[in-house]
Amino acid sequence: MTILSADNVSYAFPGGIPALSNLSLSVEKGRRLAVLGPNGAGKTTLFLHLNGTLKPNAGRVTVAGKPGDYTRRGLNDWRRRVGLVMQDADDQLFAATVFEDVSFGPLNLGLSEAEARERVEEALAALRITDLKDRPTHRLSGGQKKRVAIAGAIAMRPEVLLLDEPTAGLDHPGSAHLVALLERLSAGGMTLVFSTHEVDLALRLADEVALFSSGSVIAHGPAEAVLADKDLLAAAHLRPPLLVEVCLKARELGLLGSGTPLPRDPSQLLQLMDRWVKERASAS
Amino acid sequence: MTILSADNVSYAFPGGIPALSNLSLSVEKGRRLAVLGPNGAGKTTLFLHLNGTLKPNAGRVTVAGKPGDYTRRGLNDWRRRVGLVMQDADDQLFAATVFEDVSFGPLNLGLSEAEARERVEEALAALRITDLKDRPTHRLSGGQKKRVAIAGAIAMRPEVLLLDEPTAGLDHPGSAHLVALLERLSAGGMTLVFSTHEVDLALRLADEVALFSSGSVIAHGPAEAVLADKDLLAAAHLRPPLLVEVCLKARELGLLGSGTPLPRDPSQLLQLMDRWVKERASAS
Amino acid sequence: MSLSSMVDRAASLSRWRNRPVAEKACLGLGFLILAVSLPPWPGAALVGGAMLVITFAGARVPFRLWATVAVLPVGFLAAGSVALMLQIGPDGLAPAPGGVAAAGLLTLRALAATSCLLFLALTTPATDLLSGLRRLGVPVEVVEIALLTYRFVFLIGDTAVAMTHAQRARLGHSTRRRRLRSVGLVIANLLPRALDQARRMETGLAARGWAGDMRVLSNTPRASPTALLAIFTLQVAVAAAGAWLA
Amino acid sequence: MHIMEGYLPASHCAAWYAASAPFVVAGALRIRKIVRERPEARMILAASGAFAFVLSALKIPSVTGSCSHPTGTGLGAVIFGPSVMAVLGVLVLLFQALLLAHGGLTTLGANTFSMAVVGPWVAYAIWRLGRGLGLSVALSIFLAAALGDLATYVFTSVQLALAYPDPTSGIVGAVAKFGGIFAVTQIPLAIAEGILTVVVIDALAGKTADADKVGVLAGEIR
Repeated sequence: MTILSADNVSYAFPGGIPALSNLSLSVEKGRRLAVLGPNGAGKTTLFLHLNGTLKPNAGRVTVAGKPGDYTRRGLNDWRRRVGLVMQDADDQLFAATVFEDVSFGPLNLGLSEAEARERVEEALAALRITDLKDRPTHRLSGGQKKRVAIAGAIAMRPEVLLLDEPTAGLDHPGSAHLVALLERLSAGGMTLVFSTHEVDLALRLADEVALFSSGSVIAHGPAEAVLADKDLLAAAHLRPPLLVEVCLKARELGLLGSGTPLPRDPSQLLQLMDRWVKERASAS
Repeated sequence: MTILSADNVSYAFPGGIPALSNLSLSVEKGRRLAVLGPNGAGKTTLFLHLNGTLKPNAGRVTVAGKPGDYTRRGLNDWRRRVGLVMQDADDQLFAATVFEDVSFGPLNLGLSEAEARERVEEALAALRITDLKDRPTHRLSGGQKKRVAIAGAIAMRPEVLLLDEPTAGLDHPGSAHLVALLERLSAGGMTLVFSTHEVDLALRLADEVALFSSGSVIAHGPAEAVLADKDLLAAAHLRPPLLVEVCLKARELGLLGSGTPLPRDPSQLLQLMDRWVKERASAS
Repeated sequence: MSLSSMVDRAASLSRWRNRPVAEKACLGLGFLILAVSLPPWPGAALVGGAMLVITFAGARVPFRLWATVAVLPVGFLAAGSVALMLQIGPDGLAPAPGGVAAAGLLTLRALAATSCLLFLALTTPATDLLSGLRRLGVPVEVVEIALLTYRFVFLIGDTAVAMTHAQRARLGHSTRRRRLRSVGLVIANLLPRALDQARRMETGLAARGWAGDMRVLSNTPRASPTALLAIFTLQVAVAAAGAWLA
Repeated sequence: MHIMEGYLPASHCAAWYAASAPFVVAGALRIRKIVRERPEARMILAASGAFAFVLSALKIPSVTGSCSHPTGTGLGAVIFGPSVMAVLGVLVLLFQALLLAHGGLTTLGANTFSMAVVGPWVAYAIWRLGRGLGLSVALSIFLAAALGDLATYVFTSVQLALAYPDPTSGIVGAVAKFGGIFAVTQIPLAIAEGILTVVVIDALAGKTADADKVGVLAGEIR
């Protein structure tokens, strides 16, 4: 089922600077879609369309098959279903403590204090940051802030979570932590759409990849197919992930059968290498 | 020749939060040193010590063998020799246009207008951004801002350039551009010290790597040796670069002789893979 | 993108961007002074006409852009004119005798003056004008603070926009009460961010040898005496015509 | 609401420039002194000016449902003090004229007097008075911001009335007319700004461990 889609959306900023041009993209329920492209290609602008913050100049956005409703009620419903986590966590933490901050969305939904409290506890538990709940937001590390920002979105129980550059600025432990978290959310049924310029992240986490270049989606398909297509990636000013490059080379050299699925993370590649050697040894 | 060194430096922020503890590090002229560690380990604080902005609570910093001089004159001289490019270019660009901004450093050196103008032209040419010179600084892309910030530092003709997380926030074309630029500067004799949490960048660009963990340098040596030491990297909350992992695995499997230098970038790895297959074919 | 960055962008992309600031300032400010000091009819009308020709035929400012920016002052004008057309007499509010004419003349002068302001705003980046203040004897410290303020406006403005988007995403603007509270939270979060930004800028500039002066090399061309003379002549002609025809 | 470009006759423009000059010059001298002592204060003042500009560009809903922009005079006066606020206020008004066509250059003097002098001083006086009388911080802030905002608009009406007196009832009648158009509609907005400022100060206090954040911030500038 298509839960969110943009149909031939065009948008220019006031003053006529084009940002999106005739963009189409659809998201199926329960999938993990990476929107992959260089900086400045319009990924953030797309996300602001997908939650109704910006309204297209032409084309339309649909939510669960219905055209987006830009009335106040419509937007409330829209944003309850589609959560957004922005790139810079500092831009979305407002309250003094973690607990207060996460309660911002639930209280805005008009929930009672008891219900809101329950939502907050649940979101903090899902992100495994219950121990941070009384901490002042400005004393958190970058990775912690990111998790609090996600908790703030999750506490509204959205069906789709949009994440703009979720690993930007995070170091290795921070992003590994985040990836594991997003995998858990996805396993719980959440639809994930995230933007990134990191091909490795897309390979690691996405089922589907939409390639974004100067305001349009130039390709959309299964992650393995899109990320293995050098020409397509080059058109979006990207290069294939090293993992994929190594495997493509291995295929070319006959080390790897062409049907074998591509590895998603380094440890899978290392296991594959063991197999190459074993298979060759038994073959010779 | 040691151009810059920190000897047993300790520093705590006002309020007593420790940042550096008994840190020692030395930089040889003409080298490219990566200071590698997770976020929040104190890399930025170290850099602010290396250019005299912060003064150690204990220990000392030396410049070209002499103890750092924190008088006004001493600091002027220090900063003329040691340039700093901060992580966020927006923290360093203040003037209305690129040309004006780059001229700030040279004029602070007390150069005449004609000399300063020459320095600016030279720095813009070195960074290949002469065409940006009349552009307003706040209308540049992230990658362009970074280059202007570097031009502003280069225009002072420093002997050492410190770069804090130079590729943070840049996408693939942006960081490829930057790496090429830093290689050119290094070829011209500039000593480079850069901090990063990206092991791939360190592998790609550094001669030497200093591993940084909770305010101290826990290892410092040739890039190939440090980046191939899984245990050391794990102690600094990092994982080996994929390139290195693949090669170590290849050594373990006998695909690669233990004396072969590690590849520095993906294309070198792919060439190596060709060789494995050829060598094995000729061996069998 | 807000109106402020739209005007700023238009100014930096203007065809007259690289014209000497002194020329543009003499043109815009000179006519502005004429607009308020000449009798509105026909003086201000002549000034407005001359300014519009220079704006559209000379500097080729796009009309749509000009009109978008002009909407705000026109709103003020409409409200203000109502007051002139009414009078408070013994019987309360009544149409003022000659009120329509008075409002008409005022409208003429205000529009002429606004066209001068828009000419400057849409052809000359604010930083160029601010740098020019130095030559007029404004203390260096104040000009520098003004230039830095301009730089920070865009950084802090972007942050405010991002924060507002984040709040909308969490329904922070769903009722008036929540909206007022949300705006308050944005402001409260913006101030420490702004001060932080200031501290980081200070470190960044110190690393570039900043010792208290903020000198930079200017790359803008000097005004040509011929152009200045031509501008002056035109203004004298308009002033003479305005005074003579009145 | 700022008085638009060209709305005042030349003599009034000059008079208001002259009237605001002492306040602005005093503020500028003070800033000069601060900057001489601590060059880095420039950055903080500039960031504060930018903050004031951005703040005045935000839209707030009023009690009646219409929308307007906060003046920020109350908040600015309490945080930065009225004398520094005079200079920051001129900068904000200058940028508003050049970037938004909001206000104008000939009317800069008049707008400075109402928005960067009268508003902040009224707000500051009420804030000090309120604290002196032992009112709570929240109530003092509310009154300072709401009345500072309202004072700005009443004064703007006076400025307009002086330029365009009513043909029959003179200046007093004109004040009533312009006040009816610009100041009365401002009452709900002034209340909204008062509430907003309380929210801001409250949230600012929660942002640090220091009990008296207002004092801390003031220390940055003064």
